[in-house]
Amino acid sequence: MDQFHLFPPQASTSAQEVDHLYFTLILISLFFITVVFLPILYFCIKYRRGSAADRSNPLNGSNLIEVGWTTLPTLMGLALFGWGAVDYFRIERKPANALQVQVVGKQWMWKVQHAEGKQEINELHIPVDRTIALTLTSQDVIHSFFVPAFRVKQDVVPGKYTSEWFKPTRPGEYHIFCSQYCGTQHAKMIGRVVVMQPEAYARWLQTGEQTESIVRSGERLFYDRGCSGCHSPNSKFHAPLLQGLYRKPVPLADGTMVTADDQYLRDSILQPAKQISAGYDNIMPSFSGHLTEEEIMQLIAYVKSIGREESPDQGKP
Amino acid sequence: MNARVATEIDIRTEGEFARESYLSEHTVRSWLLTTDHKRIGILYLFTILIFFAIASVAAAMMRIELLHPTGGLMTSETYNKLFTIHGTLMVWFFLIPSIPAVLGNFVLPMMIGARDVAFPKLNLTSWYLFVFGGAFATWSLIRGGVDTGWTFYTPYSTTYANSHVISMAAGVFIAGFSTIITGMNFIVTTHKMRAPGLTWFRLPLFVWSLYATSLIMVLATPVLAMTLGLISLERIWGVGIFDPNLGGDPILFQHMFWFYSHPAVYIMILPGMGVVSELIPCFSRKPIFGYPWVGCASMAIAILGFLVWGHHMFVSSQSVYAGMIFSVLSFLVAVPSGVKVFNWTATLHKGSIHFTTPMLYALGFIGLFVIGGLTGLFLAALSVDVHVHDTYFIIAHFHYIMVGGMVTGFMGGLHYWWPKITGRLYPEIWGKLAALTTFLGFNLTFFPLFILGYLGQPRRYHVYPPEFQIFHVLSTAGASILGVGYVMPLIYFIWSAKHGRAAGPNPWRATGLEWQTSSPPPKHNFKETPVVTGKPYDYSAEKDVDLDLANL
Amino acid sequence: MEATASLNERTEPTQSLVARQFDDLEQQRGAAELGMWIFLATEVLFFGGLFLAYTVFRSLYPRDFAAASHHTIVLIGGMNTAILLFSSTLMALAVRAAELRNQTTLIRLLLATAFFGIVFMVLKGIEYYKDWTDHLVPVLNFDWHSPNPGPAQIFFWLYFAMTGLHAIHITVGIFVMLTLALMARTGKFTTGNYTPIEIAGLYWHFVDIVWIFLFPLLYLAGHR
Amino acid sequence: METTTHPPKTYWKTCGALMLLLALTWTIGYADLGLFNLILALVIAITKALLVALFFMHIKSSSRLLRLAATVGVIWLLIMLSLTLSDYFTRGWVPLNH
Repeated sequence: MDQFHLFPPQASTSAQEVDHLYFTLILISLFFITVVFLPILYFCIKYRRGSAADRSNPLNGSNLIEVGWTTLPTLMGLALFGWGAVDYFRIERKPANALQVQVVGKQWMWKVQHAEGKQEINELHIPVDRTIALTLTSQDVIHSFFVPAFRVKQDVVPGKYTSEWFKPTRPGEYHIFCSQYCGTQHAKMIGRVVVMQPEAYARWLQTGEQTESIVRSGERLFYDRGCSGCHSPNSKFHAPLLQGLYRKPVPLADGTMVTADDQYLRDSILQPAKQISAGYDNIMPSFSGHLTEEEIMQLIAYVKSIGREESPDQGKP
Repeated sequence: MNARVATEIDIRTEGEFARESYLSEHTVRSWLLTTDHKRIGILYLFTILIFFAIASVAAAMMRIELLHPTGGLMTSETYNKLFTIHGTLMVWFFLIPSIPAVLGNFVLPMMIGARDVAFPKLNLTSWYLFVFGGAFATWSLIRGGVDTGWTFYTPYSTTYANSHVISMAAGVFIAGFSTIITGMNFIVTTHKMRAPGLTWFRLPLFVWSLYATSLIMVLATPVLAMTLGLISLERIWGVGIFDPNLGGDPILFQHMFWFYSHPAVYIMILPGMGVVSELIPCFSRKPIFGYPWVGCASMAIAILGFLVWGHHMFVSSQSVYAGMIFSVLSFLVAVPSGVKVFNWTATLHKGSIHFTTPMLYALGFIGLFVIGGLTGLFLAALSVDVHVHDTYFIIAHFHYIMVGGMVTGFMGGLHYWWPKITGRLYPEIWGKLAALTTFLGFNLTFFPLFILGYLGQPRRYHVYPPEFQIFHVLSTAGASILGVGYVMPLIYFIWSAKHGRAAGPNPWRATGLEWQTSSPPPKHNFKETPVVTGKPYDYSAEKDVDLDLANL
Repeated sequence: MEATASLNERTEPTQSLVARQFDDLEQQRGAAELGMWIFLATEVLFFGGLFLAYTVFRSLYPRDFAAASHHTIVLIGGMNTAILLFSSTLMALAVRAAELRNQTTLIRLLLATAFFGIVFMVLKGIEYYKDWTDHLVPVLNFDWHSPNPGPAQIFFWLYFAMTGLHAIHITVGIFVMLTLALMARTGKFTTGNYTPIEIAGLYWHFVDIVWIFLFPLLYLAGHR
Repeated sequence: METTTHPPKTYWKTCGALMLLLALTWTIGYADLGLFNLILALVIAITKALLVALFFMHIKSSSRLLRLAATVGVIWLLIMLSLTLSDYFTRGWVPLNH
């Protein structure tokens, strides 16, 4: 019982937004509690059995009153919905220029890899005042990456990429919880976010054994696992070239279009038959089971890096 | 309700009551083969109490474990099994059958002046299915328990869980059919068997709420059955419809599960609202304010309740736009609940309020339900839900609705109809004491959890950061008081069933048809089918009656 | 509802057919009919879970579903549709025969309905056997010549789940028809209370309707 | 409750219409009409189901209550399908936050 708090620390930009709505909701609740509990209390005292209160001409209903107390809460609800929805939309949209961090959840730990290649487990070191974007996936069951101090939470679903972003505003250490029940040691799937001053963060990146960047690892895999054998200009197989592909629309064999986002790239590696690019044959083998989630993320980071030279955050070793 | 009953029932002697009462036969056979809705209600009462007891013990053990941040009393596996037992048994084997199958079965046919439900044999079948399902659930506990949580989320439940998921799912599956049969029976009974003159807008509001509940039971439960069936087959064969490695989709499970389970929480509150709508007018000696609005609000809740399930999935990777649709509908479903609360409050105005035990429970219901309902708005608001989803805030919210609402409503209803069920009065002073204890204990147990949830404490954690401890300690303290509040009625009810004062046909001087027959009622409820000529809750003739409860 | 009659006041000859909780035959029949329709609504949602899964996966994997559907046997599926539609017609006539208190016709039509149900099941069995020899049964012997067999396996899983659940309903229906035919020999349904025949008919028609949707969704999805 | 006897002619006509529709849907199944394959197949299936419900199950001459009971399950199925699909079809619509 060392630190007693009624509210969690407010350590990100969205924390403020969420708290504003939260406090407004508390005020609205207090309002409704007042308009319900005070009359109940008053009536209970005044009209208790045997009291001398005037009970003549009681009202047994009034459509005007009913319409009133139906409409008012409805309007209030719609306003609250709008407020919550606007904030939610901001929380759910991926930021374009952010520090990318890859997170893989598994029973029962968080495996984190920074763009620079540095890996950590159950810890996330990040600089203050920078937008951080997490790409999350799970190796087994559904987890949920929850940082109360940032007021953000996102389920981490096997088989797909979800994303979560935040912009920390205060250096310090905060809890990471897994909030989606994931099995026996669910309660132990916890960690900490360490928000650091930019200089401290830069120093931290240099500590420990030096690793290659995520893009570099991906590039190595691209050649080692034979991807380059087909996906290169001078290959004897007819396979799509990946340069400049990321975030571009791709026409598919069945006439539809998809955007080449992370999920598309992932599916193309693991379930190549699902979406065949127009003009190509269904010849690519599935790499399902042959790559770890981390390796897939590295490969995608590489494909992204050759797809978006203009982005300053990507591909910097 | 103004009902003329041809036979003078009040002049019969005690002995005559006993002879023709539905309780007069005593053989085991007469109970196990009964098709009398009143006896089936009592069979249900005993059965759900057993499950309530098991699930409560699980809750108590969890609360003790949570006294200390590092636990230490049990392994994480045991804890996970305990919250699964608590959740599954409380939801499917206590809350869902509580008011509908016990009180509903007992009073619904009497309230509409019928001799029985439309399908008495099916009614008995539903109880046997319930027991059979309960046996499966218990069997999975004896063999070592289930650790998936009551939500059975995939792919944990289908691929990774190392426990007896299938027998538990089978138990819930079977119990689901008992729910469907009950719902079907109530709908047909309400449509086809009302006494002459008893039009829809003369029905007691409890009947309205049971009708709305039955609608949910009938339309939602089959989807749960199919979902659980798919989970079980998935566990056996691993075809992969919920397994992303095989092309399946775990989110599809969540849609199917919540399509049932969100409406199901209205199964767990609507009947409670119905009971309160009976109690408030009776003990204010005044017709309910805005009768048609309260009745239609039940239907609105039942229908809108089907359109909001996605608010359990705001952070599940569901589409943002779908999230918005579900959010706005969730705000709308709060409105009819609010309308009910306002009407109950307005009913008190210029009433003559008797603070009997049922009335204390009814007032407690309003208080706790208002808090539970308002915190529901926090969860409907998208951005706030992202933060509080899967934390203790949710735990606190739904316990305010389900325990503060439904269990309080159940206790209120049980006290109210106890004289009708047994023909005896319970000791009023003890009743009031228990009601107050429950109310205080409940708030102490669950209010701190709102704060704890906003601080970020995730649910289903048996160990937690030390700064959360104070709230857990408060909660455990409250739970022990709450426990006392539930044990007291158990004792005095049992005592009063034998030694309580004879109640007479209508101790509350209430207007419902169920009070127009003797207590306990005769086998076929009424000597002669009553004819209804007026509006419900017409207390004008009995406005100044003094129920003289101090002597009871 | 002008039901004021008390228990002992019943005098009409049909009273022995009325259960104690009802006032008259009319009320009893109305209750049974409504109850059956509500039961059918629950059936719609019970099957609905599978239809939802089918819709979602078909929208996720349209190509795989079309390819997989190509391996179903349309001839059997289509013949079975015709058989069920025809047996439904016979069932409707059976209800009419009961209404007209025509005992012999009723028994014949019930038996004919059951007979076509059995034919349906036999054809279904042949089809399942063919599916087995073609290695289309998920888990047990599924063999799909594609690097990514998951979606096709899901299709066949749903195919077996949906047709299997439907077949269970047909089987129940056959037993119901046979039982009713047996009971009809005592003249039970031709003395005025033909409600059991009527609600059994509703059941049989419902099972028919389910198949009406299964046929295009499972068999015709890939045959262009 | 109605107790009118339905003439067998209605039943045989319905049966004929059903068989015709079956032949139609079967034929269309082999033509390549793109998305219209699915749409037509469903339209025909719904028509057939309606015929069975209206004439064999006597919904045409039933009380309002029974008609309501007959439609409510279908309406609820449509609720389940449409709201679930509203999730699946709108995923990935969210633009980047610049």
